[in-house]
Amino acid sequence: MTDKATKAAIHVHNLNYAYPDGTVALEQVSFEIQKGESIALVGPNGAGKSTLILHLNGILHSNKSRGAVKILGEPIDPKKVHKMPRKIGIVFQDPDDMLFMPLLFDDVAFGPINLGFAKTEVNRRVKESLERVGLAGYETRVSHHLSGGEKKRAAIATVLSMNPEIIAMDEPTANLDPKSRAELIEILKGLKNEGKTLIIITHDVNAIPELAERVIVLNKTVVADGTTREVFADTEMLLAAGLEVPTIMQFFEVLQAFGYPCDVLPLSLEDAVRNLTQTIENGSGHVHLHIHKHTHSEVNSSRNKHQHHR
Amino acid sequence: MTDKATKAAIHVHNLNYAYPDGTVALEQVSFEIQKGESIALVGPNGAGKSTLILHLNGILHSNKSRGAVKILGEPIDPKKVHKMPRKIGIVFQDPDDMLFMPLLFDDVAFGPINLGFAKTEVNRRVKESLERVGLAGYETRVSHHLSGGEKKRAAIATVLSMNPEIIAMDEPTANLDPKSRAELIEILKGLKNEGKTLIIITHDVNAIPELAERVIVLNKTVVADGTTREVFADTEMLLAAGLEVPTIMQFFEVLQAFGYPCDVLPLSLEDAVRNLTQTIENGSGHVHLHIHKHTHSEVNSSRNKHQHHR
Amino acid sequence: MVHISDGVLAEWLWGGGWAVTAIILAYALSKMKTEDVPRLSVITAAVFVSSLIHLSIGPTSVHFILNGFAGVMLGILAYPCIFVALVLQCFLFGHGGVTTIGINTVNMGVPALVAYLIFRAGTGLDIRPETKSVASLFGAIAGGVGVVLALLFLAVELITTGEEFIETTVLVMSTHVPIIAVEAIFTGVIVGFIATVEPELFGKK
Amino acid sequence: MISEIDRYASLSSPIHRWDPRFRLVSIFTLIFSVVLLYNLQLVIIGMIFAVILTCTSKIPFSFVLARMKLVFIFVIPFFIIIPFTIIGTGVEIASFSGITLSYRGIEYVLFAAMIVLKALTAVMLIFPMIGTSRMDITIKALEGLHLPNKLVQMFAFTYRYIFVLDDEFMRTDRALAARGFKKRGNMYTLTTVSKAIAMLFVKSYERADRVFYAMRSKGYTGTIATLHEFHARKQDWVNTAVVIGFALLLQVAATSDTFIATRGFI
Ligand SMILES: Nc1ncnc2c1ncn2[C@@H]1O[C@H](COP(=O)(O)OP(=O)(O)OP(=O)(O)O)[C@@H](O)[C@H]1O
Ligand SMILES: Nc1ncnc2c1ncn2[C@@H]1O[C@H](COP(=O)(O)OP(=O)(O)OP(=O)(O)O)[C@@H](O)[C@H]1O
Ligand SMILES: [Mg+2]
Ligand SMILES: [Mg+2]
Repeated sequence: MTDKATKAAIHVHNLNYAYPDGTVALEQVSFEIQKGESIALVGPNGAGKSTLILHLNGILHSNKSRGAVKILGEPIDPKKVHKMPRKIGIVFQDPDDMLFMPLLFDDVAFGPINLGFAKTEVNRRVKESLERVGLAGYETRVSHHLSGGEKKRAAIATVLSMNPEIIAMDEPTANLDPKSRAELIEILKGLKNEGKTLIIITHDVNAIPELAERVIVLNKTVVADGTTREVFADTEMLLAAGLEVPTIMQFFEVLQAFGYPCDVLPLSLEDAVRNLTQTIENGSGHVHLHIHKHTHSEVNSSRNKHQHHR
Repeated sequence: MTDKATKAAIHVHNLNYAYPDGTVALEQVSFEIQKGESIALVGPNGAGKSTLILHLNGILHSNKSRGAVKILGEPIDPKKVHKMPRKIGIVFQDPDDMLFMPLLFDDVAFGPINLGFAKTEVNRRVKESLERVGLAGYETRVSHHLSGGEKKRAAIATVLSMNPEIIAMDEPTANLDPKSRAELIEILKGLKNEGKTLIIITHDVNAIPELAERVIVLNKTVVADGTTREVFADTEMLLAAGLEVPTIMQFFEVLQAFGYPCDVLPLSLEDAVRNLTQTIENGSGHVHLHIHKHTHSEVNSSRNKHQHHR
Repeated sequence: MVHISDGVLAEWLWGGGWAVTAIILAYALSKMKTEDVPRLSVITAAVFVSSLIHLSIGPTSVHFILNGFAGVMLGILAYPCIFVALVLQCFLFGHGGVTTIGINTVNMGVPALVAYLIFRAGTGLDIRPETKSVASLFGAIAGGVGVVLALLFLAVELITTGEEFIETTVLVMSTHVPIIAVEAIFTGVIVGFIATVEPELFGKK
Repeated sequence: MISEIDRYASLSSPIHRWDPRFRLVSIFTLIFSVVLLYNLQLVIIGMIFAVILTCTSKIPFSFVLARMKLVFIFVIPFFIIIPFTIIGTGVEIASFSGITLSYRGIEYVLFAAMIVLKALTAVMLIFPMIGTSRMDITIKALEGLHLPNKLVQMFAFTYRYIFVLDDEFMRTDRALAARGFKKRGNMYTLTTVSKAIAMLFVKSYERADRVFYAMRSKGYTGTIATLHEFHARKQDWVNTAVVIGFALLLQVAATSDTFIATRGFI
């Protein structure tokens, strides 16, 4: 037990993968994720993010990948993919791919049934998972007819019902309206607080600070790996990888140029409000913004360094 | 000519639509868009946004919709959908639906050929449109081998090649990485500056201020319609419609509570930088942020009013 | 495998196959509206893709044939779909033969039409979530009949070609017995599914 | 993954340069001619010509053989079964529980060989026929040959959407596996896979609607017009004359007494 507890949730070492048509998707990918961590996996379109998470339960594999991925200390056996859902659950990008049963109940029950649970346990899990994502009472709805946001949550429920230790999600907030997005972020935060290990692929940089304490930047290989703050501090690398810094962080850089005293830039809006309150409180209730002789050039260079224009 | 010039680009009056299965998608929708305007069409998942733009060239229609939509002053004749592309081009949400020909060239040439242009003109338009979206030289690529971001831009090129006066786009930035998103926004800005009338469906509230000067909020019917600033000022309505205010605007509301003098809240980051510079310059090089006795309650109420939590 | 390769059958058989196919195809195409083209193509692609799925049952591996299902969903328009699917299967994978495309289309397509008639007679095409079980039942019958008839056609053709094919015919028939059951169950499930989820699809012809 | 027949369409060879309309008609005729032969020697001559055509097209033989492997699986039972009989007479080789298996003789072996060779030749000829231009050009050539427009459009769209749906199904397949599903030979597997395919169909219908909408909004009126034009040159006629001439020659030879037909054994 103590032994297992010390093992990494996910251990990837020198993972390579090329699609059958020759497209190289992953090159020498290595990283380790500890239990209970929540990680954002970011990178440009075509960086291999989706390809990578399909390796985490052995759905994708190749000769070159043998032994390259260990989940909870054990190397993946591609012949035992069907045994993996207890350990790791994957939420695909397009919920339509995950909802293939006539009724939502069947979809959410599908995993537990495959894992061999008794009927009462299956029912319990379905009920609990649907409640978890705010879809209690939707059991007899036709999955296909749910709205975009509901489908997304339903897809998560189909994974929660298997109660895996690790959950990997491919762009969970894509195509959602702001309300559904906010609700989804709450669901993810809840999972994080429960101690699940989370890997979240996302293009939504403004959501990252709320969700993940660590960011892995992938662009065929791992280009950066560190705390959210560390990664967002490296603007040059981010720009090269087609990424961006959260809006609020960019704005506070500008504020600094106006003399706002701030060592650690806030990453999210909530962070910013806290930072502002504290800075002003520490400044005995006052803070001075002013234009000094470098202000304009500092503002310009700060703005320029974040620009993506061709 | 002068007569036509005074006519609205799009005129929708009391449009109703229910899908054959009985789902009511649109109810008494009315609005008018002038030539050269750029409009963001927002609303929660399932609000009927996609349904609405399919009415703008007569693809979707019903008995109840007869005469409800006028494009450039003329009512739509559902029998003449094929004549519409000169007037209005629609970019669908899923680029796979728009790229149905074997080669990218054929897809981009499809519209102009149908419109009856000569071969040299078709070639010229294809070349120009592909350049426009940064895909010059992609003519002989096979659509199903393009990346997500490339497909999205290709879909736009297939519409640009018809050179319509009005362009409607369904979530053009969804699923794009930040760099591609920034590039796409530049493309859209270019179209706007060229004087095209634009309707952009989006869930990406932070992109709206850059793209649109007017916002229409749809939730089966038109819930709000006004300048971007007006619409974003009505937080209550937005919250009820599952929407959100841009991050920067939310943050400046907090700044106000700390005594930042600002009548018009900035909507985008660039806006904010300008606002800050000017305010400080007007304040003779200084601005004071401080905690007054209402600061904390103002900050709290400002934060709360934007919260979506269930 | 219900496809016949080149060089097996007597030429009057595969020649006749082309003739029959040309006639039915011409008729079906005249019934087909241009706006049906995208839908029929996507369905054809779906039939094509699903027939690539193999299930291992005991020692043999079977794959879906789906001619009965195509008939149930498309009626007479199933014929051009099956034709297009067979041509592409032949050209993309080398399944079946080139000269036998005509007769292979007859073998799959005519049973598809019979399957449709059975399904229509049984359900009156009144498909709603409430009538799901009736639809399923007749879907299963139609699916089974689609394969049985296709096999029967094949057997008759092989045996009329020459006595030396009797053993081959017996072998082909016996390996296909599980497919009849699989196809019947499959068509039943899928028809029931569509009746629950999107019953109006049955009316789209 | 669906492999692509036109992977080597970008090579350059006399066959690649041949106008696809002429190429289709010529090689199609040749296939029919070979299949109509009932003499082993002539079939072998036909096969040699097919090999020459394939080599001329520069399509790697490994690629061709990989496809022909599949054909073998289909036709090899004939080769194994036809020479033996359990009903007719012949040299008895085995007898168990009342069933006697007999060997029919060398004629039957040759007959089976002829069938297998014809099938293989036909499939081999598919490569120079359509593997030498991109699939879309081939489909356009069908239009140039005045096939019904609706049919040509069906080929074009079906071909495009095979890849989209194959991708879609692959994703569903992965989603099944990711939730602990393993294909076995049982009823549960069958019904589950059936439901997954049913979903593929339902989604396909919706996609079809959207594609049609997209086409309509790009001015589609029922015919797909493309810019591609074919221009026949002298060389195209020469190639055609050679291949069709050879096909006819085979038929003429078949009527001569030198090549005796073996049309089965009744
Ligand atoms: N089935 C496939 N066959 C061949 N190449 C593929 C396949 N799937 C993906 N690729 C290619 O592999 C690379 C990595 O793709 P992947 O989907 O993992 O990227 P991603 O990081 O998830 O991108 P996105 O942000 O757009 O989802 C891309 O170049 C892509 O085109
Ligand atoms: N083909 C259809 N048949 C029946 N109902 C449909 C169909 N297409 C859409 N609907 C329903 O009509 C309503 C409006 O759908 P629409 O796609 O226009 O919403 P939307 O505003 O574009 O949403 P999203 O932001 O998720 O794209 C929804 O309730 C949807 O479920
Ligand atoms: Mg991805
Ligand atoms: Mg929509």
